[in-house]
Order: sequence, then C-alpha cells, then structure tokens
Amino acid sequence: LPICPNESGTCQVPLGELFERAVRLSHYIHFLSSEMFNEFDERYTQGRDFITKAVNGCHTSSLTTPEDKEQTQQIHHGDLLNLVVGVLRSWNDPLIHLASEVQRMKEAPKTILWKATEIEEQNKRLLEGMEKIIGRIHSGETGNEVFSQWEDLPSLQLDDEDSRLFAFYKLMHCLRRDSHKIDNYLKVLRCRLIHDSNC
Amino acid sequence: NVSPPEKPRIIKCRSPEKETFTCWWKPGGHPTNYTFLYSKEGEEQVHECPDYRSGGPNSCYFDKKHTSFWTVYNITVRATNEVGSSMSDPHYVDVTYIVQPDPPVNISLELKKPINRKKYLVLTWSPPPLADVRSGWLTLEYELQIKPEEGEEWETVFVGQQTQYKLFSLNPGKNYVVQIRCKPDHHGSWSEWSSEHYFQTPPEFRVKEM
Amino acid sequence: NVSPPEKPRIIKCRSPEKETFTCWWKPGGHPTNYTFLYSKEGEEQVHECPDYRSGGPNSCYFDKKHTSFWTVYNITVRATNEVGSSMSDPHYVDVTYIVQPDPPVNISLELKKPINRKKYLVLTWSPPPLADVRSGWLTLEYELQIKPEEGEEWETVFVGQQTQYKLFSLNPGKNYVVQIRCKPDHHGSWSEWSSEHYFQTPPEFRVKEM
Repeated sequence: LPICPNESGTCQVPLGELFERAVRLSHYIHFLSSEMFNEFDERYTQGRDFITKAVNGCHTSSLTTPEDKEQTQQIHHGDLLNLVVGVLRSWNDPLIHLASEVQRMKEAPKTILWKATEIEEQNKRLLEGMEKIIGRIHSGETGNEVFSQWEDLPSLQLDDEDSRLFAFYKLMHCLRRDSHKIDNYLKVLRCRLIHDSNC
Repeated sequence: NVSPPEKPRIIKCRSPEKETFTCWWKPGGHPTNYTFLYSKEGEEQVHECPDYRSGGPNSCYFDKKHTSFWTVYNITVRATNEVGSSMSDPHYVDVTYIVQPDPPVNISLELKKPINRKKYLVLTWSPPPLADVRSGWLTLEYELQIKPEEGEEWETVFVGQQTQYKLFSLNPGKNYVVQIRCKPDHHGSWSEWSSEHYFQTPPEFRVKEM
Repeated sequence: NVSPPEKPRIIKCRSPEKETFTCWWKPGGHPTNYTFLYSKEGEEQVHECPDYRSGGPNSCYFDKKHTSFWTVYNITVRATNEVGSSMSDPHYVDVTYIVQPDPPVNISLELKKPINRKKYLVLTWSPPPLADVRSGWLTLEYELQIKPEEGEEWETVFVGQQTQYKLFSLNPGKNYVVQIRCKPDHHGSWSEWSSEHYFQTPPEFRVKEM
C-alpha cells in the first residue's frame, strides 16, 4: 500500500511500485506494437519485400542506445533512464499522426486504428510515469530534453500507394523495435534498482 | 439554532476500469455546501473536483485526463453552512488500489460431446464490457461459485485468467446455480458476483477421471 | 564431370540465451568450400563469419562481441568448387526473434501441509542455466503439461513468469507425469519440453470436490 503519510508528511507510491507499473505498461505497449505491425504486414505488405528497404534506420537512431546485454548493464542507470525518456518523447509526435493517418486509409481496419490510438495514449502515460521515476531518483529532474525529431509525416500522405504503404510499414517496424528496447531496458533497470540485480 | 456542519467523511473511492475513478462522501444532516479538494503528491497546488455530477450526489468523478497512476491523491472535503465549516480528515488514494471491476457478463453453458468420450459441460463468460477493451492494460482473474440449486454451501473455484471452465464432477440430471466474479490480477478488489445462472446437467454426464 | 556447386541455403539461426547466436546452412553434395558473409543494418561493410567451428559443421557462431540486438543482419553463404561458385539468397536475422531457450531444469515436487487445510503439491523448477533472468535482460514464460502416467491426453497449463505451480485437481494415490517448457516473454520460440518427471500423489491428497 502507499506509504501514507511518510516522514515528510506526504504520501507517495513507492519507487518499486512505480517501476512495476512502468514495466507492465511498457510490456503492454510493445505487445500492442507487435500485434499492430504483424496485422499491417499481413494485410498490406505481403510480397512487397519492404524489410530489405526498412533497414535504413529509424528516426530515433540518432539516440545511441545499448545494443546488447553488456552495454545495457554497463550504462549508468541515470543515462539509461534519460534514454528511455528520450525515445518515448521522440514517439509522441509520430504516434499522434499515425493514429490520424491510419484513419484516412482505405477501409482502415478498426483493430489497427484502435491499437494506434491506444498506443498513443499509453505512450503518454508511460512518459508521465518515467518523468515521475526520474524525479524520484534524481529529485526534481524530469530527464534531459534530448529527443529525436520525426519528419516523415509527408511520406504518410503520399499519393503513390506503394511509397505510402512503405512509410507506414517503416514507422510500425520502428515502433515495434523501439517499444521492445524500452520494455527490455525497463526490465533491466527494475531488476538493478529494485531487486539488486537479483530478479 | 444552527451549529457548524458535522465533519464530512469520504466513504469510498472506486475505479471500474483503471482509467477513471469516483469518490463519495457521507453528507451531514441539514443543508450544507460541500467542496471537494485534492492535491497530488509532490505538487503544492490544490485543485477542486473536476466533476461533481457524473458520479451522482455527494461524489466527485475524475475522467481519464484527471486520473494518474503515478501519484497518490490527497483528498479532503469541506462542509460549509451559514454558521461555519468543517474539514474531513485527509483521504489518500492510489488509483491502482481502488480498482474494482464490474461483474463478468455473458455467462453461458455448452455441452461438449468428444467422439470417444463422455459428454461434459463448459462454462464460459466475458470480462465486464468496460474492462474488455483494455485486456492488456487491466488483466483480470476470475472466481466462480457453484452449488446444487437447493444446496446451502457454495463451492468456490479460482480459475485464474481463463474465461472458461470445464464442469466435470457434477451429478447427472441435477439443477445447479453458478455465479462468477473478477478482480485485477494486481491490487484492487473483487467485483460483485454476477447474476445467478441456473442450469441442469444432462442425464449421462461424465465425472472427471483426472 | 564437375558442375558448379548447388545454391546453398541457410536453414536455421538460433540464440539460446539472447546473448550469442548460431546459423546453419544446408551443404551441397560433393566437396565444396563455403564462405559465410554478413553485413549489419546501416553498414556498408561486409564481414566474414567470426567462428566456423564452435557451432559444429556448416555453421557460423556469433559470440557476445559479435551479437547485436535491434539491428538486422543480412546473411549470405557462398559455395565454391573448382568449376565455379553460387550464392545463397540473402537471409535477414534480428536476433530478438530467433531466441529459443533450453528447457527448464531442477523440476521438483513438494507436499505442502497447511495447518487447518488439506495437503497439496507444489511443482517448482528453475530457468535453463544459460538464461540470465536475474538481470532482467531475458524474461521467460513457462508452460507445463501433465497427465496420468497411462493416460493419453496431456493437460496443458500456461503459468506465465512464475517458476512454481500448485497442483490441486489430481486424484489421490495415482501416478502422474509432468513436463515443462519455456519461451522469451515477447518474441522467439518455445524450448523443447523438459525431460519427463514422474510422481505419485499421496493417498489423502486434496481433490477439488465439486
């Protein structure tokens, strides 16, 4: 239960519980992102071999993130928390447009539309939580303002269907990848900071 | 002669789907004005109730925009009449702990006839509509209670996150009544029991050999 | 008369613990030389296999230093003999999606005797030794299957991330066999089933009396 009131006379959600909720949310967001990508891939891009073209980087590739277990374990938790917040912030804008642009697609399937809207909402909710966690660990801070701009809205609105579908494919491919990174980093941070690396 | 209002008391706060929540307070006797105030942990600012109406009398409703999972709400209610006013004790709310879903719905029964084996019954149900859309955000666990219609004692079975249950060990050709309830898998409390569902087991009915 | 080698084909890539991975290709008929080449997403440079031996014949093993996540490896194999050579189709690999753990280990059973309630059995197991679940880098989910020793039909139960499971609804004094397997929490595939574990339920064992 929340510690109420604690020494400072206030009442707060324990840090361990904040992390539990953040991990449940990051797990849910990645689950939705994977499902949305698979559904879109199955429905719109079969035989178009987009994977070979999609490998030229996501808009967040300017944020240097750990690529394996060792790098993830060696990075300072403050830097890793800031990276997570940076990636989350970088997705605020594209997720707003993804939801509205999916709506404009020919017979936009409700299930993809619902997921795009739900991911946008939950991403904002997770960002709020991560700023809370950073504020708790480094009192007062809400993470540095680093994030990476997304400029691909025009490509989601192209007339040429193939190019437009590829833009959607790439955005969902990158969302699946980045949401998996966030989920993985938060699970490592939780074990490190809350369970003394002994999950 | 009018005395200052009784000290108000917050009696319940509940979130049905981990997205919004409502709090209710116990009103005093004679005509009094109530002000519902809250602050969020780590913030100095005090806010007033965003919506006094949607939750019914003596209530405050927090829609999605006003509901946060990352903080504890410090809530007080002030009662005022022409003679004076009085303040409730602070009431702390962490939304995750006040989630109480609505009961499960669409309870139905199906008789299964596997080819070379005896028939058996499968009970199925659906999550409460409000929670259903959020299946990943709000994970529910279920419990059912069943008894012979004229029986006294309920048998309770915890079925985890499944939304079906194979009924094996019942007596053939008998009347039974069953109810189901649900709870978040993490904090929060049990819903009310669903409405009672009556059924009769077929004559040649399989008893579980497991 | 010797013809140019058949076009080689990459048949499988697997990571057992989300830290290293190995790929295997299908060799052609007569004596042929194979060169395993790869490039990583966003890089022009082409590299040769860092270790042709550790993974056994016709394989390439990537140790931790050569294994990166959230990036796509573009892999090809070239077969060469004295007459000519042929190149496999490109094979794209993101290591996140090829994780297949080893089966769980240390399966054991404990009889619990709560004071005023009937006994019950708790099945416990450990993650595969190679898998580092302690640091949170790899999160595993488990599934168990159980049946009476002479029974035909397995009953499968998904138990999520727990490494224990309470066995209630079994018949007293009977022989059972159980197996467990695991999978990463999002992507990758199920391990093989663990070895079979036999046990007998004690005579006065708690059965779910309905």
